[in-house]
Amino acid sequence: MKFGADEAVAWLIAFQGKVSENKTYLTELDQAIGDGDHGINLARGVKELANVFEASSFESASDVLKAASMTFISKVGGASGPLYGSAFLKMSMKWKEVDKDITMSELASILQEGEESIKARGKADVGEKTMLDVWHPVVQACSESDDADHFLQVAKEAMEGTKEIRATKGRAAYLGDRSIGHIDAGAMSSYYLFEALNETIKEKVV
Amino acid sequence: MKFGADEAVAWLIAFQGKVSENKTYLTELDQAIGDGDHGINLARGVKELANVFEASSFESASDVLKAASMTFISKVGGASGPLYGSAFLKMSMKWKEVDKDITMSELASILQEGEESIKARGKADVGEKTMLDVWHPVVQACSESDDADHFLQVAKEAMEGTKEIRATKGRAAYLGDRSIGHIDAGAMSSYYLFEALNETIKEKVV
Amino acid sequence: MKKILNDIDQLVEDMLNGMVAAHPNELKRVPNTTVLTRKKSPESGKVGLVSGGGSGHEPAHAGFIGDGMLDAAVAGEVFTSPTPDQVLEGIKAADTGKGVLLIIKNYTGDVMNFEMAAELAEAEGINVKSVIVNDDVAVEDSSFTTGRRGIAGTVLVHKIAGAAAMRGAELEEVKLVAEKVIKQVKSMGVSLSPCTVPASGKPGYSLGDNEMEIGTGIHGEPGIERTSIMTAQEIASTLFEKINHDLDLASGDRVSLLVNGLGATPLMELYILNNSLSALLKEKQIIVVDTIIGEWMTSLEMSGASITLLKVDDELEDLLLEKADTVAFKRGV
Amino acid sequence: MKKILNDIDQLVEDMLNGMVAAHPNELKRVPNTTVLTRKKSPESGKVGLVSGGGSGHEPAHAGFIGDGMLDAAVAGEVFTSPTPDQVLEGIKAADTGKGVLLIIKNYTGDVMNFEMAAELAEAEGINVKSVIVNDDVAVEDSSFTTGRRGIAGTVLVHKIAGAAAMRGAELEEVKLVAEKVIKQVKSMGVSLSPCTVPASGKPGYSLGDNEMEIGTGIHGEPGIERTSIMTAQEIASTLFEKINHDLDLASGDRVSLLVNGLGATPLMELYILNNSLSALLKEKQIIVVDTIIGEWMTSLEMSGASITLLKVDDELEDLLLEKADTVAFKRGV
Ligand SMILES: Nc1ncnc2c1ncn2[C@@H]1O[C@H](COP(=O)(O)OP(=O)(O)O)[C@@H](O)[C@H]1O
Ligand SMILES: Nc1ncnc2c1ncn2[C@@H]1O[C@H](COP(=O)(O)OP(=O)(O)O)[C@@H](O)[C@H]1O
Ligand SMILES: [Mg+2]
Ligand SMILES: [Mg+2]
Ligand SMILES: [Mg+2]
Ligand SMILES: [Mg+2]
Repeated sequence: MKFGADEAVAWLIAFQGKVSENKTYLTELDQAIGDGDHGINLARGVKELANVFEASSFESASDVLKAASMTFISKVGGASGPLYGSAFLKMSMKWKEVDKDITMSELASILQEGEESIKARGKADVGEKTMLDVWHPVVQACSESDDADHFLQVAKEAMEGTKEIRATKGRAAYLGDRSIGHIDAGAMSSYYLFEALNETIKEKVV
Repeated sequence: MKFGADEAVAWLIAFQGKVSENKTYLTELDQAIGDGDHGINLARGVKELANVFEASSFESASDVLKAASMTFISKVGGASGPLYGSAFLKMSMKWKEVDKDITMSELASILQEGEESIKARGKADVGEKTMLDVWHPVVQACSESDDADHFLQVAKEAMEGTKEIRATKGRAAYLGDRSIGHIDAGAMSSYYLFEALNETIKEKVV
Repeated sequence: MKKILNDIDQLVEDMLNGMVAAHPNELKRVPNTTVLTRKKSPESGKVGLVSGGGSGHEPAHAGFIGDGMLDAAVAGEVFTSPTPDQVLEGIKAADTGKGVLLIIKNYTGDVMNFEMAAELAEAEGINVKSVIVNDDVAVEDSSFTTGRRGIAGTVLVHKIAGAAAMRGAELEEVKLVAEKVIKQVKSMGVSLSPCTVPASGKPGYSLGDNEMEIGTGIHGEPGIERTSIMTAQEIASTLFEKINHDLDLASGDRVSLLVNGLGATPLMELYILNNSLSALLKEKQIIVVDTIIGEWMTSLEMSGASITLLKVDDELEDLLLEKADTVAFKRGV
Repeated sequence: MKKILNDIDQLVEDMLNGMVAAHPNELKRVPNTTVLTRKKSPESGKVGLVSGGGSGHEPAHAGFIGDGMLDAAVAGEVFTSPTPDQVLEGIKAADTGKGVLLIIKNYTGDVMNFEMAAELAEAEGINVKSVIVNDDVAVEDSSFTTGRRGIAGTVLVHKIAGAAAMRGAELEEVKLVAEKVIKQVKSMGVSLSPCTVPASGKPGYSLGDNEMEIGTGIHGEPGIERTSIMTAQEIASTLFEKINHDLDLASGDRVSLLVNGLGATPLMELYILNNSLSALLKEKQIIVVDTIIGEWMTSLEMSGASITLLKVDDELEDLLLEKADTVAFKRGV
């Protein structure tokens, strides 16, 4: 599938739309078991990202992701800023190795770079009720099937599945058992990211 | 009428009862147009007064009023403490001049000393929406009629009449026109004082 | 009402003990009174400064005891003037033979109780003078004889009179400089939510979800107007206009600024308010020689803030910038 | 939500400008950043101290800039860690060639952002070390790997590390003494009512009319238990027990005390709490060498308080009592 600069921008603009639209919801999720700023933080980041996209043009998807990385790192703050920032930085580097035309399994390997870097930066693993609990199964799903709806379905279930997890990382961890029963805010925003990816692939990518 | 130490104590104990019972009401009145402590302040004073009466015995009404004065001055604080304290001090001095057996018009002259000293201490006059608006007509009433119910009736009307006055003294003065429509807290407590006096005269005084 | 306390009747007692426990080298209690005084009395020959009033305004007043400000502070019950016998004890504790200045805020109760105390002290041979602070410009009515309330500007009276006393001025001089400050210091506040006197258990007034009150006193006395919530900029200019109506500042005039939180307002908001205010002053070319910002004259957990402007000349500026070392206010030490 | 502000998006900007306007001789901004630093940089040859974090904790952290404490503070959005590029600017502003110590509170976001900044600074040739404060004993769970939060105890880390740096210690020494403090400093708080992050507009949690929460974090993170409102005495002993479970103080041990208001709690109540606490310590024959009381690490307008105990030895006591002259905290100046 063709996935160059335009598609990458489309992906992140779609992400921006979802985050802005659901800013309050994300914040509410974070309020329930965190400190209630995830929607605010991320919305500030993606808004700036839209400005960056407006002002510059890009050669490749890799360049787009690199710009996104810088914006996340310098505009989001909190835990999610460095996490998304690191993930996009590493994905940008990996994307350089592939062509404009990528396969779903190449996409999987790119996303895996993101997952790994979140793990490293956050010193976290799957099952701790963080965004990783969405990233990890999505990477798996992309390597299993070429159907973009497959990873979306997986992402959705994984996001909802964070409800059942007892947090051991992030602010929600302070709640112990009381963190159970709430969707993790970062898992939700990551779901939006993959939902945006699914839509981009289906609408734009040939 | 016989009005010695016992009667004076009975008067002030009756006052104590009324103030304690209506502590919240007095405070609410003060809250509406003042700072909401009149009931608290005065209840603290009369409670201490009851202790003083318990611990000591007195020769004359004058002695009782002197003790009351000291207690008001040292236990009440705020505006009402020095006002009641000064009033009782001057009344105590005047009472020395009369006998155990006093006439209503002698009582009027004693209360007038109280009124004068409130005026002097508070640099206030009748018509400024303070306790003076009860004291002044009561003094008048006592000099007009030997019937204790007469001054009580006058006190009641005067107390209720403070509702219509625009305050120019005390904290209520800060409200200007907005002070209209509320009974003055000190007028209310003074009404209790004269109600207690009426009851003492009718029940105890022969 | 939710408060951290033990026995409502012992509130002032517990607070005073807690203060002495926290500042054992600076403060001591005068036994069986509500007076706090310096741990080490100043050398004799210094005019004593005594302030006080109802409790609930902390750090005022005991927090200002120390070098360059007060020698003793007398605490009343919450929002209730202390009684004359207590004030008398404060005067005695502060007197080193050179006389005592009483700094009184203009409330009927305070004035009466402090003046009675002054009479008692005079009778005991202590030279006592007093000044009455009335900086709150919210109150203004010709038919109104009680006069203006004393609020946060009192802190600057403490500071400047305290500096003069520390430098060895005589009682009359200290009184004169205090009166000079009082003439030039004007304040006004806004409240966004009320406070609750512990013994009453209920808020002193109520404000709607989107309402604020302009000109509220530090005991919750009503202000001059209720409006919907304003921006920091609007608050700064509203308060400044009212203050400047009295001060009549011209370009090039020098002022000292006090931005005071009433209890529950975050310091962040005070700084934002100061940002708007200082921009406004800059525009008018009024020179700010000093800014004191924080909680100095509070009203329990009221939320809101007051602004105080003191127009200074060389003398006042010099005394204002003099060092001070008290429990709550320290400068250039 | 009622707050004194202008533009919610400009909140931090306006606050920083308001701070510099209020303290023009002490603070300056690093242009186009959210970094505040000393007006006059310290002589070269002093280890630089940088702290920071989300805004809303004022006077933390910029209020502690000055002699004997911090050299720069980096402000994030309200309750949100500042980003690595901003922290890097703070590091650069504080570096005089002798290296920089980062004082980080243990939150995932803060740790990641500050550590990324340290990596960037190292890449630019600046010697950077960091310490992570985790004094909040409310958090305790073996299955829990994030570790404890950093709260008010951070102020004592600033104070003591700052004193060591002022005296000329090398970066490694400053780091070691900071770590010694971190090992011995334990805190815990209670909240009586929540605060509202301006951008969200709604309180972070809710508490019933008669409820309080034990162990709430300074961003409103849930604590360990909700109870009905306790007396000051009960609060003091509950917090002390939990703190002492870690510190294990014995009769004759010396501690330094920090009684910290979370924003809306009147100073009166902090003193009452201190009265109960100091009585309890006296009973256990634990010696209080110093008490710092007031609002130092706040949570916007949250009401409640935290207690911090630092077990001191001669070295820590000596550094603690060293003089300091910052915007918010002054000692022995
Ligand atoms: N150590 C970690 N590893 C991976 N993800 C994490 C970690 N800590 C937090 N997160 C994610 O970050 C989200 C919170 O982001 P945000 O609210 O922006 O930051 P903060 O917690 O600093 O306020 C959480 O919901 C979680 O998904
Ligand atoms: N100048 C004055 N002259 C006479 N009475 C006054 C004066 N000022 C106040 N009062 C009376 O005192 C009452 C208030 O007493 P209190 O609430 O105890 O004192 P404070 O106003 O100091 O809180 C008022 O209701 C009024 O009747
Ligand atoms: Mg968050
Ligand atoms: Mg009153
Ligand atoms: Mg009162
Ligand atoms: Mg956050």
